[in-house]
Amino acid sequence: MASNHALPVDLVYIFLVVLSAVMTLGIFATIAVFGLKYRRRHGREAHQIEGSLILEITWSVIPLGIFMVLFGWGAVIYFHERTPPRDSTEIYVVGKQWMWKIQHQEGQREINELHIPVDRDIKLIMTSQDVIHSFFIPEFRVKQDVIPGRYTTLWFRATTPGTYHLFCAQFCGTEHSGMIGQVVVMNPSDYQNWMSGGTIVGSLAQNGQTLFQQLGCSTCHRFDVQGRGPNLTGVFGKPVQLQDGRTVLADENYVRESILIPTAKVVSGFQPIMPSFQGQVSEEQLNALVAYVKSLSQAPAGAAGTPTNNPGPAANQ
Amino acid sequence: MSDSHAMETPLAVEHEARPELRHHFADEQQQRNAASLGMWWFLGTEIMFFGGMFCGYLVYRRMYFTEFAAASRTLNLPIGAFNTVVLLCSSLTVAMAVRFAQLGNRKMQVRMLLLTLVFGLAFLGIKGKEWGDKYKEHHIPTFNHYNVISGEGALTNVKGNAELLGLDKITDPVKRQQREAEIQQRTKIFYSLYFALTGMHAIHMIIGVGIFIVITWMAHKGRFTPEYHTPLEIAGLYWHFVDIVWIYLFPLLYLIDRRGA
Amino acid sequence: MATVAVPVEQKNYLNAEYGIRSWLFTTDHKRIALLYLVSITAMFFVGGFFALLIRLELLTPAGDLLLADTYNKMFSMHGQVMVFFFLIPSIPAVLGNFLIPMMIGAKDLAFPRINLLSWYIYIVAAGLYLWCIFSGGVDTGWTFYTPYSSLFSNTHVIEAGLAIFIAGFSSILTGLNFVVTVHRMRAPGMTWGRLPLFVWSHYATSIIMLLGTPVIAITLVLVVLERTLNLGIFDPSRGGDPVLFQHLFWFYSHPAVYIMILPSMAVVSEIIPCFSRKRVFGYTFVAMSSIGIAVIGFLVWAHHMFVAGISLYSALVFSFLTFLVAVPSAIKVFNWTATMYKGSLSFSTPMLYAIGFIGLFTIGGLTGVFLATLGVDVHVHDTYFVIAHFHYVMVGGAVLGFLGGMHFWWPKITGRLYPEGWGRLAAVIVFIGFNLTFFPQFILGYLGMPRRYWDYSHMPEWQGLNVLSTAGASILAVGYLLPMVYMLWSLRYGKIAGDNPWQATGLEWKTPSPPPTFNFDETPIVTEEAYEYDKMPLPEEVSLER
Amino acid sequence: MANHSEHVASARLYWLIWLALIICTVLTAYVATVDLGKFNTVVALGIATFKATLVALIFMNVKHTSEKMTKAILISAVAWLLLLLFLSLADYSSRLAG
Ligand code: HEA
Ligand code: HEA
Ligand code: HEC
Ligand code: CUA
Ligand SMILES: [Cu+2]
Repeated sequence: MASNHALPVDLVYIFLVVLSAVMTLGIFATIAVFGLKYRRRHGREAHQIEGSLILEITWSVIPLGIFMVLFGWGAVIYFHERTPPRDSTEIYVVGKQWMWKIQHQEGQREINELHIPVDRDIKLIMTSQDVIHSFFIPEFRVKQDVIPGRYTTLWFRATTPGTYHLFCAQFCGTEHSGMIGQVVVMNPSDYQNWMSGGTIVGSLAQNGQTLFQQLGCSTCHRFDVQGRGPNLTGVFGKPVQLQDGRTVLADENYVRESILIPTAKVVSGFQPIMPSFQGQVSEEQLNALVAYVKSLSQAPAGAAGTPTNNPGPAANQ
Repeated sequence: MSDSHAMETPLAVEHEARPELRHHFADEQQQRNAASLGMWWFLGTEIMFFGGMFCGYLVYRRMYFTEFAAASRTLNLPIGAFNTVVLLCSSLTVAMAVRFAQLGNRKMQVRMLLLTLVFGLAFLGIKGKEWGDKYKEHHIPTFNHYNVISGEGALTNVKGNAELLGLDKITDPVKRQQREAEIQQRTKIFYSLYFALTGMHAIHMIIGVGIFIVITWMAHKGRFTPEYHTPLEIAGLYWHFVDIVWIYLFPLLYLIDRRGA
Repeated sequence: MATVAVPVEQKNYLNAEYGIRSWLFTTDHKRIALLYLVSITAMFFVGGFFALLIRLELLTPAGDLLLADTYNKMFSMHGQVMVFFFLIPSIPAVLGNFLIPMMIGAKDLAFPRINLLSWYIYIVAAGLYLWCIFSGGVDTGWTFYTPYSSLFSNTHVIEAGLAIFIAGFSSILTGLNFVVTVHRMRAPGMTWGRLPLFVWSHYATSIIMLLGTPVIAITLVLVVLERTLNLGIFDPSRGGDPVLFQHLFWFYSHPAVYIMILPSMAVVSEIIPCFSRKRVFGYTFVAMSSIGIAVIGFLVWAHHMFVAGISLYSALVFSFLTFLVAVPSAIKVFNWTATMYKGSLSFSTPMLYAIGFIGLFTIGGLTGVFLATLGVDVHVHDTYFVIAHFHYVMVGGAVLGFLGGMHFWWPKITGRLYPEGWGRLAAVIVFIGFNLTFFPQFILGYLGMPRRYWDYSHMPEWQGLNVLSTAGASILAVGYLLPMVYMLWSLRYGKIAGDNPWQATGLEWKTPSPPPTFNFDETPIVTEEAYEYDKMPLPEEVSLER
Repeated sequence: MANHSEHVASARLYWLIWLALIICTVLTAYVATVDLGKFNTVVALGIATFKATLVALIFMNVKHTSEKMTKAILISAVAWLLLLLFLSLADYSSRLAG
């Protein structure tokens, strides 16, 4: 059971499965028995029966009773799911085509990853920048649509450390099925480390990210659509449409060239205003930048085991 | 269902004397009842058709009452009320036309129908003028020049609106700008619904006028008798229904809050 | 006509007139039914083609067969075609159109010309939709959720929306015709208590069509206006609420699922007594449960929105009401089963479909109960669990009912019998293929596979179940193509059916097969209750040859 | 088959109804300018409903029609509309946070 909601939901579920199995098999069996017993053989005559009020009442009232039990049971769980405890840790979530941007109270930001401590009540405060998305963690048995123009909330308490899938469950356009990520549930000490940046220092992409801020790249390349430069998330590894009609693949060289000779290949829909960084960055730094740009595209692909950990500059919302 | 009116031939030979009776009906009573029942069910459908929009309207009116009220005040009340009267007159003439058909008075029937057409067209003309005014006031959300903050169509041009919207109390220019942006957006919802509702109503009116042109022509040809005037009757039901829709639209759109006007 | 010597070949609605014009300008409800049959079958194959592409794409975890955008269009158009252009008109416009006047002893529907008009409206709508498909398609999902559909999608939402808007009018006019016909055109002695359950069910369906359809029509118009004229009604950037769209959409679309299932229940309520040689157990309850479903069905729409951001209390109320609507369905299932008790059962093709219907609808309905249970729905909403649920009710339920009905009345419609052996084989293939396709999806859903996913390469463990599903879909395709083939074949080579091959009750069986243009030479006078099978002789045992 | 059951209303009645409708229109426009607090909306809708009822009952002949179905249809359609309005508005008024 990965979260506090999982057990209650699974219990009703199991009850429902058993109930349905009994009902379905019961009906199948009845039909089968009738089929064998009352087969038309040797011109067998049917035995007319009009109906029976008592039976009708029985088979309306009993299902109704079962349904009321189910209603109550489900309602209690739902009520619990929708009333977050008062002192939960609040985390902000912004959905956007096609990524999840997460902002922790302490200032950490992540994309498509959510790091949380085990055994603490977490309340997500969610909104969307564009269309409706839905924040779905199957193992936690929780889901909530994320709606532009207002906040919706979701709460849970993770009970087992580990890495869990995070999906977008509401259809939101082309990359709907790519709007996925992971929820990392950590022991309190690991979580402390993570919070203080312990686990992320030193990674190349991480350095690149720092550079990205220091060199001012982030002033133009923002993680929304308002920047003067293109949003670099998801650019790497995909074809890029250029101003002059050509399409090129955004590989390492392309990124490198973009930084050193920006005017060589101008992205369609943008002005060639990006300054050249030729001579201002060392090779090492370039590598870091490229790794960082690369990581921006790998984040969604961060399958279990390859933590990319890029609390990228997210969500100015 | 009444009598078991057996037919000797499957084809409508015996009906030739009564061309309006369609072959598959047993008699005229059955046919007439079927037609009016059909029209009533259709009107039931129409209620739900407008109902969808009413639902949206009520939701937003509740949500953004002040903005809706302020925008409502920019609608031309005297003209709106006058138009309501025009439409009510047309309902009277339709009812009268049916009555004259029942009495077998062809001349008055046609006159009443012509009057109905005049009122119907007058309504549409006046509505058109109102829409034109909205265009001049830059109140149509479709166009980029949409503006309810400044210029000819500023909401504050209407007495009491500044207080209603709370603009009079905001001194901080930044805050004021924010509030204005909010008003600009929310009133767009009002006007969107205004045009959707009145537009859909106008389309119904236009269809109604089309139907009544045919009906008038039929009346002129003497097609309707005291025994048989079903087309006129069911066209009348439609017309009255469209009238009723307006009876609700008028207070909902024009009279949200006219206190102290 | 009775006095004239019987001509060599009896005149019937099929050979009364010839030529394409005699079909395109016909006002005969039976011919219009056939026009509908051809058109919805075509649309079914269009939708089925998309389904096959969906299943092929999901064979492997990676998105390798189609582009993401193409996949999104595939399921959107699959859903829209299947729901609006196949299933909603399927049984009502074909079997309902053909049978209702005959069952109540009328010469035609109340408004034959409106009936033809509704077919033309359908054709215009379907044409527009096909045009939408060929000009690039639409990718909003069948649900058109705003603001994606109104502001973000750059596909042909307007055409699709208008096509469905227009198709709505076809549906409204059909419903209108049925209601008025049932009220006004019944033969003498055909009281409400004697109406066949088929008619009762269609009456309930028609009420939903009349009072529900206009709401989705206007809602889609509002979306189109938002796209074209920039009117902002659901636009969150103007303070609009996109969830309002969902309210209005489901106000129709939930009752619409009963538009799809009630006619199938209608068919099953005819088949079961016939092949059990028994009166329907609890006639009144079965009849009234149809009305109950139609009315309560309008009160439950927001169960599609439990996690969409509606208020907590609304969710509770709607969940409660949803459970209520399951009761009348339960009543039906139990009564059908009880009808078989002490009957004289034979398992001809229609009966196989009817029994398949009961089984699969029960599974589909019971999983609907899972979804109505709030805590569970939060988890399985928008996963393959929902996909499996509604395919069980719509394909396992509604489509099986349609196939069963087509077989049952095929002799009446065409005057010829379909080959019984092939019929039973196809029914079994459909049953197996269906379960193989959709049962694994329940498991996938509970494991968390979201619907509308083009690519699940991060969850490769889901592949096994998806492969099963795709395999099942191919079997299912065979199961659908078979009846197509042998029914066409039977048009020419099938055995002559005779007026009443099943020895069924009901006025439609009292007229020749195929029926004459005006159904009855003389308006029948009804003196019996429906389903007086004790008064009917047993039919000849159908041989399995051919 | 002649249509004896059909009700022919008197012309005077029609004129009276018309007059009532006009008066109501003027009244509703006037009342809107008076401050009744919350009741402005109630009054406006009340008058509208009264007018609609008049049109339906007299002009559309619902009052005298021999056809029982007419009333049933009208009532069910209005009931359905109220159901749509009530259940969806109930969602909005019970949402806790905007
Ligand atoms: C023919 C179509 C059809 C039918 C008949 C039904 C029938 C039912 N449906 Fe289904 N449903 C759909 C088509 C249909 N549905 C579709 C298309 C969707 C998804 C739309 C989308 O999102 O794209 C959907 C989605 C859907 C949801 C939303 C899921 C989600 O998105 O999260 C819910 C939730 O409550 C639901 C519930 C039900 C219920 C309670 C019934 C009931 O009417 C079922 C009643 C029947 C039975 C219960 C079985 C018989 C009874 C017995 C044998 C009695 C014994 C039982 C007991 C004692 C328990 N359905
Ligand atoms: C009446 C309704 C209906 C019917 C009959 C079907 C039938 C089928 N559906 Fe349907 N389905 C829906 C209604 C229906 N569906 C809806 C509403 C959705 C939701 C859409 C959305 O999310 O918006 C959906 C979604 C949906 C999905 C989920 C897609 C996703 O979320 O990503 C899947 C996946 O397996 C699927 C599969 C199938 C299959 C295998 C069949 C099979 O039963 C079909 C079998 C039929 C055939 C295989 C046809 C045979 C024909 C040929 C072989 C000829 C080939 C064609 C040519 C030569 C032109 N459907
Ligand atoms: C003055 C604003 C500005 C700054 C500062 C800037 N860029 Fe850019 N960048 C742009 C614009 C505009 C484009 C698109 C036009 C073009 O291709 O030249 C672009 C394009 C790019 C691309 C190609 C993007 C694509 O979508 O294919 C990359 C990679 C890139 N920049 C990286 C960087 C890096 C790394 C830095 C910092 C070291 C940086 N940029 C600083 C404005 C800027
Ligand atoms: Cu975001 Cu799907
Ligand atoms: Cu539903």
